[in-house]
Amino acid sequence: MIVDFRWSPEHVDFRENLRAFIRDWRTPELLQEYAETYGGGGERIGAFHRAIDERGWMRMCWPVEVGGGGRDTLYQYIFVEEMEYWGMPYGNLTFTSIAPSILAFGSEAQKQQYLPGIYRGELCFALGYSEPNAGTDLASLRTQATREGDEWVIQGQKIWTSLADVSTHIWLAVRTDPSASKHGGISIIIVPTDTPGVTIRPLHTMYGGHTNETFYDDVRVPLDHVVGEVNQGWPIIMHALNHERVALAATGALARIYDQLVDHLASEKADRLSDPVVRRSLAELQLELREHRALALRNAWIIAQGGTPISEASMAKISGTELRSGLANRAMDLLGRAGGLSADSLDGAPMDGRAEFNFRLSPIFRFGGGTNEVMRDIVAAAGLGLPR
Amino acid sequence: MIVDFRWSPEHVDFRENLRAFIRDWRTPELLQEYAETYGGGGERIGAFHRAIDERGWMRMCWPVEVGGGGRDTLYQYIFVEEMEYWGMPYGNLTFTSIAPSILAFGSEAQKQQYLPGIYRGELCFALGYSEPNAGTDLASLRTQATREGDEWVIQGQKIWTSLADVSTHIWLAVRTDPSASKHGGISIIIVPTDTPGVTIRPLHTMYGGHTNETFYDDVRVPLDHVVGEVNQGWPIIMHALNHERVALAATGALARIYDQLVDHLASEKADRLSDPVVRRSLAELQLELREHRALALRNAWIIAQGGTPISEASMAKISGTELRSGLANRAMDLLGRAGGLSADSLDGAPMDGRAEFNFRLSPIFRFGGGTNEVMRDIVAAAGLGLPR
Amino acid sequence: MNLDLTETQRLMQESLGGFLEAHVSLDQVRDLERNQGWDKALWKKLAEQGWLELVIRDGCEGADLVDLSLAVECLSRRAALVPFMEVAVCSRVLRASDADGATRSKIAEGDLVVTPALLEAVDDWNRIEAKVTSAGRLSGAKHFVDYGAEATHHLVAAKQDGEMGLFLVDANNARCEPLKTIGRTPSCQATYEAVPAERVAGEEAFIDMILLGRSLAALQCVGAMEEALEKTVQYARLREQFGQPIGRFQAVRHHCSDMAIRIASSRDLCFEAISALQAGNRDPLRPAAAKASASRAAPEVLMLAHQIHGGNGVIEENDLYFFTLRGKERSLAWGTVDECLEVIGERVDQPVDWL
Amino acid sequence: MNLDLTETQRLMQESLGGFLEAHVSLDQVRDLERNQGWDKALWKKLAEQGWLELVIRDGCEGADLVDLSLAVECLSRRAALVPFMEVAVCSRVLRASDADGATRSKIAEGDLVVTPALLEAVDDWNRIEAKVTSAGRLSGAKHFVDYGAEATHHLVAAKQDGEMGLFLVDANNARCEPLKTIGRTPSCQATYEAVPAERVAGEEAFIDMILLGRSLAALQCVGAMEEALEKTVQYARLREQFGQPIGRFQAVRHHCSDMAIRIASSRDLCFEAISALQAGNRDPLRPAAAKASASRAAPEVLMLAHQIHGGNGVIEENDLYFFTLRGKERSLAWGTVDECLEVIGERVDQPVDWL
Repeated sequence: MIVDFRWSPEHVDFRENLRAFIRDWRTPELLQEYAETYGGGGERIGAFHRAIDERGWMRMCWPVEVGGGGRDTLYQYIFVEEMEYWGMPYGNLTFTSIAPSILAFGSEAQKQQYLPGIYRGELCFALGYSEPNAGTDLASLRTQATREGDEWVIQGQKIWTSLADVSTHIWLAVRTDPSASKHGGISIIIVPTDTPGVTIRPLHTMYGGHTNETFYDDVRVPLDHVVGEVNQGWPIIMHALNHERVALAATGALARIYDQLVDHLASEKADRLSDPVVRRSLAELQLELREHRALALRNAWIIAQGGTPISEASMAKISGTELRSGLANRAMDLLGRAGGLSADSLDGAPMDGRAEFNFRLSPIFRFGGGTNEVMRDIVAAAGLGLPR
Repeated sequence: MIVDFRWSPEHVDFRENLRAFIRDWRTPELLQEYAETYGGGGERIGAFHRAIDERGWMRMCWPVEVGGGGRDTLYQYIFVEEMEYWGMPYGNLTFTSIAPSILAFGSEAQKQQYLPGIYRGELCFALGYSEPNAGTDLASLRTQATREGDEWVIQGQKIWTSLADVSTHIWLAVRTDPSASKHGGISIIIVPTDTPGVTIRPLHTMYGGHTNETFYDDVRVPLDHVVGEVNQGWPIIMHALNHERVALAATGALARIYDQLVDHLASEKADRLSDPVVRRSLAELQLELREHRALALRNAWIIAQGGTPISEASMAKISGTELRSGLANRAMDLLGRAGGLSADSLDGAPMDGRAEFNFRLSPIFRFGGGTNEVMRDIVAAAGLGLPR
Repeated sequence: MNLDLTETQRLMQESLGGFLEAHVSLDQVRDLERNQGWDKALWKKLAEQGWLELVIRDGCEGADLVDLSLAVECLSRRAALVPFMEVAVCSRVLRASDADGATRSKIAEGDLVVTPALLEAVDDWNRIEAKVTSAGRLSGAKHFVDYGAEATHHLVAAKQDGEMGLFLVDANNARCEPLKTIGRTPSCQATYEAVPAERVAGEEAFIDMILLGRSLAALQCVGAMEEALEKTVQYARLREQFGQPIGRFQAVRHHCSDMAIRIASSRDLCFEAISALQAGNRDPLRPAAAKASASRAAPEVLMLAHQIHGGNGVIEENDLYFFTLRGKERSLAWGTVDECLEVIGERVDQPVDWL
Repeated sequence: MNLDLTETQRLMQESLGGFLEAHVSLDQVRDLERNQGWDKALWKKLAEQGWLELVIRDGCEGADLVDLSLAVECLSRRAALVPFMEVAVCSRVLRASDADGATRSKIAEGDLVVTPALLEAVDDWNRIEAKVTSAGRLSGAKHFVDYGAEATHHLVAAKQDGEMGLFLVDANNARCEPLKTIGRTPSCQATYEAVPAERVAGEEAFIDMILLGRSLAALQCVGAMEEALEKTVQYARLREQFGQPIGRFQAVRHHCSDMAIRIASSRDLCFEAISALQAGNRDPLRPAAAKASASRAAPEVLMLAHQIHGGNGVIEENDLYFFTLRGKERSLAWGTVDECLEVIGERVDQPVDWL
């Protein structure tokens, strides 16, 4: 087969079906529920998830053995792209990062226990990685799990446990062997959020929603809540983070900002759109999006071929997250002072405030899921072979 | 006195006199001699220098005690700006970097011996700092000077000794105490280039001229050729480099590229100049030049007030040298394919090939005189107080 | 040429900085923002302490604009929620016709709070359709009247007999509908229906107003960037990861250094513009350059501040976001990057006084 | 969709790379450049070894353009001084009317060296004033005919009876005056005075030629960047300062990483454009995007390579400068950043097939 960047007819069909489906479900009520719960979900989102799953789309790329459809992972890439483009809920990190980790590292029992709930949209996982003193230097985490009889007893504190308040579980990174090396004594334990001793405190953010601090005070979970081997949590975290980066690099949300900007200018400000300088600015933004999409697509392609992109995932993550800031910023500029209006302003805002919102939102992607500085170090080491 | 960015009437007068003087001397023959000798000079440049000195301009900012005019150093800033703008020779590093070092660290005898030759344009110094294994890490230099009776005996090798072949002296950094700390055993010795044992080998460059390797084989100079105290050379190098950075940050050469670009478009391509996208690009370049000039002027102002700008000199150096690449590059783009023509092409080249030449020339400024990465570290440490 | 502040100016800067630190609690600003309010108590204190005189007096050695600008910068660095720059811009118009000084007194006492109402069609400062009848009744609508609902008066750009002018209108007569902007500072859309309006100045004053407003808004961006950098450097010194302060990592150092460079050049372009206005130079180039520079630098600098702060920078328990949001808001106000670059672009075939 | 090369293509790439390493001495290229010459010996060897067949054959599985492009990339990475891409672009026009295959044979044997002569007024591909009489005599002047003095024929864009066409002209009949470009590769200004010209194609072929030329020139930029990055990484691993390889410094690592990102995205945009052309898509958007991307990235990437190489990168004893100068030269050829962005800009109100 020769080099060909066109989607296959099957992929195109799938995208069209998905789009038609989204068109039917994308009601203002559902979008509002999504905005209010920040992905946590409610009645409408639950129904939407069930409808997705009825079509087999949540698990279409999972192995047949665990109830999946066994399709190539480009379908999942298309799925995430479309969901992100249209701003629809689809399980997000639970779907893009936790499910692949359970598939790769979970026991048979865990697969049985969690995967159906994930594909039905009933389970939602929050990521319990960072601690006040363990951010970029994640491996210095100190939240501790001690074995007592047939239970793990957890003590400690996490930060940036986003969605914890609306999640069913926390995917918790803990130290299970304090005497081991920094990376060697870490395990992943699944903690139901309703376990006694779990306290969740919201932290309000500049992008309007909130994230959380979570506290673990004598939290007890059964031994079999560990994912994979005890003390072998670090590779699982890296695996999950790598999958998270793939989603962070998604082009859907970015393409939407661009398209909405052009649509707004075309429908509301035809004189601006005919200004050669504005067209030049749009051309630059479109070019940058094309450049980013090339990296995202390459990354997805490698995964679809069974590879594990490391450097490529980092490149796409850097490019997509920095472009989000730049795109939102330039879109605001091109809208003039009205570009600074928030969606909930009087008479609304251009582009439903999408540029303004994304400007406020964009910092988190640049340091979340591994800071872009660490990503660049990864490209240098894993991609180019520079000495560490 | 209130904040006022306007030049005083005296400064304006000086600039106008200088400009009129340059207009008289700026003949194609002189420019050609300058281009051919890369600042080394010949008959015409010699006469030009003498004419400058007759007007007292070479030493107008030097102290009265050493035959200077005692004027504030903004005059020197104006002098360098104009010379760089019109592409005229003025002693360059010998004038901007070595003379201030001799003034600050030289003995009375050295001042008597070298300064008149410098202001008359008779002496030219090459900088002998870098070695094949001591570039950015200059303090690891290994060229050695050993005391034997009333002489220093020098052994070693330098690289990037630009102008050595047309210079009268080399301002040589040598190790005089191998047992001292890395920075503690370095001295500056003035070596006449005609001293036996000095070998100069040209290295041809991508910008058309050449730089040199210089070899020192049993080179003997009298003890009093050391500048300042023995083993106290490091602060002298830093002082000289800081002065070099001020000159590297000069706006004259950059303003010239911009002005020539606009002039070329105005006279040869009126349709391009009326294109809003071209005007926008020019506006961006002009803005970047204004931003850079603000840094360069602030730097010059601090020196004129008797201060020693460290962080400010680095900021201006970074900004000016990176802008040179960017400006040359964008100018070439705006000229279309003809922007890639060299000055000596058939029928000449737009802007006399200045954009094309500066593109080729620009890398050296970004790593020369301290790489911009080191400059940024200096801004972080000296300017912002970040821990080293 | 003089690029240094006078000793008096430095003392003033220090004194105002200290005053604001003592009297502006950022937690209170947070509460005010949530309720879309402004800091009326601070305004009263500024008046009591004589700081509002800066907007009306001629200043020492004729340096009124520079003094004023230093105050604008200080207020911006403290995220103060007061219409100081708006009142300042209007005051320069009003004082020309204030023979007996009554208006100036009221401004200095904090009782006359007047804000500009200029923009109509977004992005075009020249498209003014508000009209004033010969009987002095003004009708029209204005976008982005900052502190419009909080002010006592609006200074409205409108046409009377086809001629541009600035008209003073009692804010009680305007219908103000609040706008929610990224900066979380008060702004509104104001509608005037045949309201009494007093002509106080002509077209020239309107143009001058934009030049000053543009320069001061640029400096507000700079203030936001300066404060963000200071917080970032402080954070990078204290925050440890991998066993050392993150300020030791070259990537962090270089981000900070890049921020410092952008800020230093934008700030000097602001003061270059302001000192030119002070000297009576009405060339629109310098204010446009200052604003283009600061508006372009602000989002980049502020994003770097966030990059170094990580998660700690996006939560409202940290003060960084004030400066991010205000900085971007100011980058759009009084002329965007694009509008200001167009001012430069229109003039590219005129020789530049580089040297 | 398939983003991978076939096994055959990978082998071909490897084999051509090895061939060029064996037969192109960069010292010899240096000498040729100084004398403004071209590598005639290499051209002969390329013909002998069958590599020139890539420009005329249909390729395995119809992948002729991709195969061709891989060869262009290899040649660019070796700074080879041969008109491969120029002949390739012309061949696609000539082979359509080459019923008996005679022309193709001559091309493959290296005897027919044909180069495009398109541009007249710089920056405007559509302003063609060269004319051909009904008797088939061409008059006009062309800028930047690459390898024009070295080629046996020029493929000239000209008008006959007001209709655009491509005309084959014997290079001996053209007056070629050499131009010195930053790339140090041969180029000339060609003048034709009523020279015999054979019409070989119409306007459509002319437009297609620009699309292909643009895509291949973009890939030449990419080749230059790839080689510069490889040299830079190698240098950063070996060069020690402060007691360690400079590749351990975060600033150097991040420069390299930024280079890699720019290259990776530009390269895929090139192959996206080429595979679309292969599939018969004549939309000018993808070639323009590829060229804008590569042309914009090249100077930045190449300057970073120099920044890491320091003084060692600017001397002619080092090979880096080949790629710097060629990279920038190619960024201007076949459409500058500005020209290509304009192609995108003209189409911004058409929906983009993002997803």
